[in-house]
Formats: sequence, C-alpha cells, structure tokens
Amino acid sequence: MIEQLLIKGLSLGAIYAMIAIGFCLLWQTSRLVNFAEGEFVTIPAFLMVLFYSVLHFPYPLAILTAILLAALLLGLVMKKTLVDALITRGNTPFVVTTIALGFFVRDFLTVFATPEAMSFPSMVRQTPLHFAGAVFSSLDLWNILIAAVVIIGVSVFIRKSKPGKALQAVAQNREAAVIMGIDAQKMILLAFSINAVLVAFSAALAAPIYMVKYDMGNELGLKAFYAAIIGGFNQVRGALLGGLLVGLIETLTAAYISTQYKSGFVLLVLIVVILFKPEGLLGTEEQ
Amino acid sequence: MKALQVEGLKKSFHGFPALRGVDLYVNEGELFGLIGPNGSGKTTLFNCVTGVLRCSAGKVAFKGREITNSAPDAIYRMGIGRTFQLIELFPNMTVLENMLLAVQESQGSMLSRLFRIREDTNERRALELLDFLRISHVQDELAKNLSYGQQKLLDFGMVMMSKPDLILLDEPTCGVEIQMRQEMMDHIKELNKQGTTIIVIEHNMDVVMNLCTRMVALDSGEKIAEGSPQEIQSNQKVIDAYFGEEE
Amino acid sequence: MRETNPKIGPWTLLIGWALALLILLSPIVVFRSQYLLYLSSLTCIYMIVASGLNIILGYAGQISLAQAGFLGIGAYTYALLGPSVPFWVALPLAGLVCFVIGLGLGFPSLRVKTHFLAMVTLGFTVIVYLILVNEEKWTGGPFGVFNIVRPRIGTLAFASPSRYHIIVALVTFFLLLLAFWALNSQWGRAFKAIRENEGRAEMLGVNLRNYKLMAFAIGSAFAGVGGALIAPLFGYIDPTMFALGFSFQFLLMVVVGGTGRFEGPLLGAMIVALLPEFLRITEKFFPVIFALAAVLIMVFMPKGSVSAVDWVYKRLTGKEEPHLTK
Amino acid sequence: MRRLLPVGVLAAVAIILFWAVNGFAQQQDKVTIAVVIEQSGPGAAVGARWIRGVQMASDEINAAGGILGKKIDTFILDTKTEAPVAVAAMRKAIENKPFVVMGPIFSGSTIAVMGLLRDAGIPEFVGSESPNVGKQNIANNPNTFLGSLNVELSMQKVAKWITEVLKSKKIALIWSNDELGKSGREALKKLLEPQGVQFVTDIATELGQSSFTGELSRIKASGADTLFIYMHEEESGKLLPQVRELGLDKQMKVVGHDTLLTEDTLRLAKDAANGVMGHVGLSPVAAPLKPVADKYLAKYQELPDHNFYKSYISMSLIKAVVEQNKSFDQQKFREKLKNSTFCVKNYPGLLMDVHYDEKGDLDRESFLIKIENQKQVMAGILAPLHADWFESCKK
Repeated sequence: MIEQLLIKGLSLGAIYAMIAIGFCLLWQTSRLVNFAEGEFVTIPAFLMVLFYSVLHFPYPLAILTAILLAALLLGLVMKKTLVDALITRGNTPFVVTTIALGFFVRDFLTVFATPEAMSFPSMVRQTPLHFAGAVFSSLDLWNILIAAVVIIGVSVFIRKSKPGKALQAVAQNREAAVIMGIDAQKMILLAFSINAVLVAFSAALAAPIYMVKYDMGNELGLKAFYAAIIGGFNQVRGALLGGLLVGLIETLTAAYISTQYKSGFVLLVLIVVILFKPEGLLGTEEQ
Repeated sequence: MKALQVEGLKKSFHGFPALRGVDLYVNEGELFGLIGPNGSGKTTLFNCVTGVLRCSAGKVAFKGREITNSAPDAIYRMGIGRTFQLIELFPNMTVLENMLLAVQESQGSMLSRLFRIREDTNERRALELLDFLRISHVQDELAKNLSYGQQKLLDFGMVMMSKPDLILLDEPTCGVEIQMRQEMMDHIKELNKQGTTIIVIEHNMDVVMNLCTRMVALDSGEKIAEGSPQEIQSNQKVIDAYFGEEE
Repeated sequence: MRETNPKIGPWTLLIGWALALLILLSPIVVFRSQYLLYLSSLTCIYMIVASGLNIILGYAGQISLAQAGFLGIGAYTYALLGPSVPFWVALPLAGLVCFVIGLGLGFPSLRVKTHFLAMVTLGFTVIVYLILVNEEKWTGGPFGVFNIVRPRIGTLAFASPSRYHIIVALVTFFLLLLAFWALNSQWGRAFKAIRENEGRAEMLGVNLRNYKLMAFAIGSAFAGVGGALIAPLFGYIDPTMFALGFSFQFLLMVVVGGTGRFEGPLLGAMIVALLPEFLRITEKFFPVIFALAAVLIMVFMPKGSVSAVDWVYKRLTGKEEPHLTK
Repeated sequence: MRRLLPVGVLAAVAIILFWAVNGFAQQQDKVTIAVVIEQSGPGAAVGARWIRGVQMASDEINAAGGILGKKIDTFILDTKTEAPVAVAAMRKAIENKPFVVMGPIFSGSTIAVMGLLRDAGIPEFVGSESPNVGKQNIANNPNTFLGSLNVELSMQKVAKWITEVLKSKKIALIWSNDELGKSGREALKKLLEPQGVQFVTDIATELGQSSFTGELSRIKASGADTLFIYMHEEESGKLLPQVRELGLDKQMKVVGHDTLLTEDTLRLAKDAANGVMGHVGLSPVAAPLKPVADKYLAKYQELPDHNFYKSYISMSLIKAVVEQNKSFDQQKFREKLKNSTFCVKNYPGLLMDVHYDEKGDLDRESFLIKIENQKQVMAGILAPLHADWFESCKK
C-alpha cells in the first residue's frame, strides 16, 4: 500500500512543484506574490478544452497553442498591465489585486464559459501498472517524468543560459544587477513568461485528474503556495521539495491519519514552518 | 556619572565583524563627536546602542544603568533619542502627527492612550519646536510633501519632542544645503546649551571640529583615536584612515 | 498633488454622527419591503466586519484573511448559547471570544508579514471551517444550527425585520463610534505609524507587540459581533456560510471602499450588498463587474472609491474633504 | 486618466440609480410562480436543469390552457448557491406574492428560507432531499414539499436492496463531508448496522477534492465486499476512474445513490462508470419517464437528471392540486397535498403515482440502475415504501 501512496503522492507533488517553482521565480525577480496563481492554471486548462474539444485541433497542437497563448496572456499581458502598474507599491497591493483578479477569472468563466466540470484526455493512455504490490497508472509516471523534464529544463536554463544567469543575478541582488546593466524589467517579464509556461504544463497534467472547471485552480493554487512556503520561497529546489512534500503529506494523511482534517494537517505543517522557519526548509534568509 | 558607557562592544554580520570591541564614554552635557570613514561602524554603533541591532558582545550602559540589547522602544522611553542618516519619517502622516507620535508613547499607560490623554501641552511644545526649526508653516502637510531639508529638520524636531537626555545624531547636516546646514548646527549647539547630551556622527570634518568638544574616531570597527578636535586632527592614524579611504 | 489633512470641528462631528444614526435607522421608515430591510441589516453587518478588517489592514497595515473565520465563531457562539442566554449577554460574549482568539492570532503578525501573514490567517479560516464541519456534537456539523431565535429584551420581541433592524442599526452605530474613537485616539496614530514605518515607530517607543495584537483583537471582535448579529438574521447557519471565499470578499470590500479611510469599508459594504440590487439588469454579471472594478480600483485609485467622493467634494466646495480619522 | 476615472464612477452611479426599479407587475389573469434557484456558484449546473423542468412543464400546461384557465407566469431569482443570498432572494420573491415557490435545491439554502415561506403562507417545492426539511416542517401543517424521496426514505429502499439482493456483509462507505453525504451516511448506518452489516471503513471526502488515493488505499486494504459512494456528481466523476485504476471494481461491488449515476457523473467518469449500480429516484431510462426524457433530449441534446424531473413533476402536481381544489387558495393547497395520493391515470403530467405525508415528504416507486457502456440501464423497480397508499391508483 505504502509504495503506491508514495508514487501517487509524488505524481501529485510534481504538479504542485511546477506551479510552486513559478511562484518562486516571480518572488525572486519581482518580490511579488501572485494570489491568482491557481487561476493561472485554470486559464490554460480552459484554453486547451477550447482548442481540443470545441475547435477540434489535434491534441498536441491544442496543448501547444494553449501553452503559447498562456505565455502571451499570463506573461506579457500580465507584466505590461498589472505588474507594471503595481510593482512600485510593494507586495500587499499586488496580493490584494491578484485576489480580485482570481475572483474575476472564476466569475468570468462561470458566466461566459460554463459552470460545469469538463473532462480532458490525458497525454498518455491510462493503463494500470502493477509494481511490487502497488497499483498505479502510467499517468503517474508520466506526470513525474514531464515535471522532472520541465523542472530540469527550467533550472538548466536559469543556470546556463545568458538570460537565465541575468535572472539569477536579479534574484540575488536587484540593485547590483541593475548596476551591472541588467534590465530588471526584462527579467521580470521573463520570470512571468516562464511561470506561465510552467502553469500551462501543470494544467495539462492536472486536467485529467482535477477535471477542467472554473474553480479547479483554488485547490491547486493553494497547495502550490503551501509548497512554495514550506520548501522555501527563494529557492527553486526548495519549491520542488515543498511540492513533493505537500503531495506526500496529503496522500499519507488521508491514508493513515484523518480524512476529515486532511487539508487542516497540511496547513498545520505550513503554519509551523512559517512561524519557526519563515524562510522555508531549503530557503535562505532574506535581509 | 557617565551619560553613556560602552565597553568592548562587538557586532558582526554573518561572521564579518563590523565592531571589534569598542570602548567609549560620553559625559553628561557633552557634545560628543563620532567620526570615521564609510563602513567604519559608526551607524552600527548607534544601532547597537538604540537596540535596533543585538550586540554580539560587550556592555552598553546609560547613566550607569545597563541597557545592552533592551528593546528599541524601551530604550527610547528611557530617554535616548536619535535621528537618521537616511530619512525615516511617517510619510502619510502630517508633520504635527509625526511630532506628537514622537512623544505620546513616553507618557501615560497604553490604556490611558486609548482614552486620549489631552495633548494640548504636547501640541504647544510641538508648535514651539516647529517654530524654533522654522517649519511651523507646514504643520498640516503630509510629511512626504516636505523638502529634503525640511524633512531633516522634522526628524530632528521629533527627537527633541520627548526631551531625551541623550540624543544620537546620524549625519544631521548630510545632504542639507549650506545655509540650512549652518542653521542645523546652531540648533544642535542651542539644544546642547539647554543641557542635552549629544553624540554626532559626522563625515564633514569642519562641521564636527566646530561642533564637538571631544570625539572618537573609528576605523573598520575599531577605536583608533580619542580626544579634543585638535588632537584628533593631528592624529596620524586618523589622517591615514581618511587618506586611505580617498585612495 | 499636495494633500493636507484639515481638522473637523466638534459640532460638525456631532451633527455628522447624528446624521449617521438617522441614516442607519432610516430603512425602518423608508422601506416597506421586508426584502430591502433584510438587505439593509446585512449591509450594516458587512459594515461592522469590514470596518474591523480596516483597523487591521488599513490602519495597522497587517493583512488578515481571518474575518470569515471570526464571523463564523461569533455566529456559532451566539447560536449555540441559544435562547437560554439573553441577547445582550450573548452579543458581547461573541465579541469577547473573538477578541481573545484574535489576540492569539495576532502573534504570527509579530514574526511574519504580507503573504506569510495572509497564509497564516487563511489557514485559520480553513481550520475553523473544518472544525465547524467535523465536530458535529457541538456545532451540528454540516447540518448547521436551526431555528436561531431573534432577541427579545424584556417583554419586547425584535422578531420582525424592521424591529430587528433597529437592533442591528444601533449595534452598528455603537461599534462604528467605538472604532472612530479608538482610531482618533493615540492608538490610531500608533497603528498608522506601524503601517507607515514599523522600525521607526519602534524606535519612537511604540510597543509593536501590544499595538499589533490590539489591532488584531479589535478587528476580530468586530467580526465576532457581526457574526452574532448575522446568525439570528438568517435564523439558520451552517459552515459553508463561513468558508474562505467570504474572507476574500471582506478584503475586497475594504479595498474597493478605501483602505485606511474610516468611511472606506462602509462604502465598500454598501457597494457589495446594495449595488447588485440596483444593477438588476446586470444581476448575473455583477460578480464579474465587481471583481473587475476591484482590480481597476487597485490600479487606478489606490485610495479606493472614497477618493471619487473626495473628488466630488473638492469639485463642489473647492476644499479638500477632511478625513474622518486623524 | 486619473482625472477621468471619478467622472466615470459618477456616471455609473447615476445610471445605476436610474435603473433602480422595484417589483414585478402581477397580472390578474396569471398565476405567478417564483423560481428561487441556484443559477450561479457550485449549484449552477443542477439549478439550470431545475429551471428547464419548470419551463418545460409550464409551457406544456399553458399550451393546454393553463391552470383553471390561468396561464402560468414564472420569474427566476438566483441564490448564487449561498444561503444569505437565498434568504434575500426569497424575501424578494415573497413580495411579488407568488402562488407557489419552486426551489431551492441545496439543503442549506432550503432550510434557511423555509421559515420565511411558512410565515408568508406560500407553499414551496424544493429539490433538497434532506430529511431535515421534513423535520423542520410543522407537523400536520407542512408548507415545504420535497420533489423526490428524502435521503432517509431512499436509504430505506437502498438498505433493503443491499441486504436482500446484494447480500453485503462488509461495506466501505465513502461520502462527501457535507449535508448531502453526511445525512446519507447516517441514514445508511442507522438502517444497516442493526442488521449485522459491518462498515469496515467510513471515509469523509472534501468538496472539490480531486485525488482520492489515500482514501481508496484504505478501502482496498479494508477487505470490504461493497463500496458505497455517496458524493456529489463532480466528485463521483473524479472518483470512479481512480476506483477502477486501483482495481477496486474487480474487488468489490461499487454502488451508490442518485448522484453516482446521473449524466453529469457519467460525462466525467467515462467508461470507468461501467458496472456501477445504484438506486435512482427518477431516471430518464425508466419507462414512465422516458417520453419526457426524449423531449428533453431533442431540445437540449442531453439526458435530463433527477433535478429536472423533480421540478417538472412538481409543476404538474401544482396543476393537479389546484384543479382538485378548484381554487388558488394556498391554505387549501397545503391541506389537499397533505396525506394524499395522486395517480398518473388522472394526471398524466405526474408521470408516476405519488403520495405526500404530513411532513411534506413523498413516497413513490424508484429504480435500480446499472451503468453499461456509459449509459443508464434499468436493473429493477423498487416498490414504494407504503404500497397501501397506492391502492387507489391500481383500480
């Protein structure tokens, strides 16, 4: 039993991790926290349904278009509008604004799209796999795989590529980076775009399990947020760890401790971390 | 009895020492100067004395009473006020409010503050001070609308509000235009004559020289000289430290 | 723009508050419609809760997503004490309970800020919800509590919507007056100082711990009283009424109205509770419009929609509108 | 821009005030029926079907000359699936003096508003299946009438089926931790435990929950012979594929009630739903309900769910009662409905014989449904709980 719990927990955690890493990039570059991150997952999910189920694009094309469109919408448009308008006023106004933005997206989709949940096919055929007494779906391995690829891709991009290095520089010391002639604004835009791609991918992975619905983001966004905080806001690897942890915690709690207080248990862990190690398990202190 | 007594004060950030065991004392009613090149630890010393930073080691005593690592608000209420190198005001509160806030916490209990102890006396004093600093005409402006010089003066006025026995001034004249600078120095002298002990951090040598009676020079966290302005001026170490900085 | 902050004379204040009381009570005579009376009572309650949040967010500058949780605690305290305990005991008790819990919830605010604090308070609301749902033997679980009676003081019953609105209006008036008093006292100044520049405030002798905790406690207590008023208004409560979304709504109320302005949350509450009624044609779209408006207001009018009122005032009188709190 | 914005706000306010109009004109030659229902929020989907039921029925009735010659005139108010809004909407509805109110569906809203209607003396038909609705009704003077069997009554039938047909000994129960799931769970336990049926696992799930691995692993380990699912459509739709994935459907019988077998669930669960069995109060594949289902299908390109039938049948019932009374007196309406049986042979619109008791709860036939290639298939008919009540209709 434990094996499959672990695998399931990881495959969930992988999805959370991808979103959580998005959080971190935003925070590192812009010192902003996006409370609409959940809706940032919902939007590409709806786009996928639009392209695949309504406009009948071929599956891969639908996913691709959705991801690109998401990157444009949640990256460029977001940066040029809300971020530019609010970044000078610090984090709290942005938090409140994105909360409002979340409301807007949800209400908009209920009224103009549909209030009902829609199913969306997974990237791979779901065949049950048996391994050491554990039963799980090919989908789980696929989730872990994709997430791993994407995450590694992102971190390699950050470490090796020129813009990636610049991004890091901004993340570590904004002022210094700016003096070194790095365009912080460009980097923020870059971060938002990467974030958009990450959430779009996670949407593709989450859709088959979560179903595409206007409020699918609520849970995802929160869990990813827990993950980012638990793991450490200023460390990509922290977010990764956090994501996996949250996935495991909720699965194992449900199995062994309490189903009724499941979501409460994750929260307790979160609050303990916030109060006793605000920088997160792998995070580093910020001055 | 000494107004301020600092013994073997050490402070390091992430293992990097900013103060390496500084000893100094300030007499009652003295106008004391603290000089040294950038990064020599002057402001760090202020922060340790006012409780903003925890000292790694050493003792700080105010009028013989040990105050090492007490809370900033407690230390302020004991009667140590300070101004800041970079201005630290309450931008969206009016000048008068800024002034009144500086004194309210030193009077009455928290509960009594809820029941609005009458502030006429404070207000009168605030207005007097603003007059004395020649900024009473902007008393109802929001602090953020003041000019840099006016903000410096307000900062200075706030310190005087609660009649502290010891005032720490962090570069009071830095960034202030010349005639304003002269005014500032007159204010400081005036205040000192009224019997307040004052410690001034100053970069500008001539300012300290004509202000202070006794001073200490710091360099990279260590006391390198102590004495009258003349002694300091002629002290080789000090000269090196400053030239060293200029190179 | 060079803002100043003119003072308000005592007589203007007196008249102003008298007027406010009249306005709060007016629905009793103005509205025949039970429905509009109900809406007015609801608006008043929203005003209370939002004003509470405004003390925490707008004045002390600490974000809180716990209002829904406290609203729930207040409502359940009142509902579970039941008819056995007289109204004028149950009401303050609900407030007191939340005051104490609020003190506790204030402690995280001493360690963490902005999004961390948001998460802690959010967690609080979720956990309250879970307890309400799962501890069935005390709370009635998902079935909620039925037949919550409206107060009767002595032989006088306040059952009818108009009668009950009298109570709601009076309590609202009293609490707003209380908030006004506190915010204009030296506490209000200390709160604002903490919001503006925490470090400097501390170096001017402001005891951050006490003031932050007080801000949280008062704000939460307001939500608690609001809950105690809302329970008999509905006559029935269940946990879903106090879920997280409600906290966000109160946050938006304050922001849309005007953060850190006394009249802000009052305006915000009216917009949320009353506007949809007048926007009959767009009823279905109101949530969308409102959310969008909230975003736009955050971007274009950081001071909230009260700044529109200020603008009008300035156009009419040519003077700056005096702020209600110093 | 900053200059213009306040102007815009002012303009908006002006327009709003201009729109401020109250109340609906009430014509004499019409009978007003208020529909207070979930149009937005989590209940939007079921609410939409309820509205369709009302509209289809009233169109047909009006086409056939209305009730006692009066045309039905309906207006709809949204509860946003929030009890406070429901109360507000209901007060507004009451002010337009409707003859009957249809809705709401969610139990929280239902219980929150039923007191108002009782005081106003306006009868209502609700979609809620909560046993508490009946309990809140003043005994012997019910004002709120359910559109289908309440959970406790349904569970009586289900329990009978489980013990006598399925012969389950060990049941694993998974329910949504809200009014719906919990009332079902309690009813079921109360009925089955005395009969020596064991509840080996008893698992609560959250609304909107998506991953059930932890829960299902428990069930897998529990060695139950039957898995009883009592969750909302959406969650059931997410759960079933995961049930299949773990191979639970091979290991034990997967059964449920209403929500597990409706179109919404099937749409989400796809082929994972195949083989699931359960009890359904009102099913589009049941012979008496089929014709209406076809009409619905033609109109909306989908099969109706039980909420559609609840409102559709209730509307016909209103006609039936009024025509028996020959008057629109609401007190008489209540009296007539209480403790009486209405037969399809007299009122075809009812689709099935139905009986209301003194608590406003109804009793009627219901159905056993099996899911085969993602469609409901009739697996049997469950007789009413009180056969004697329906004698009159037989002859």
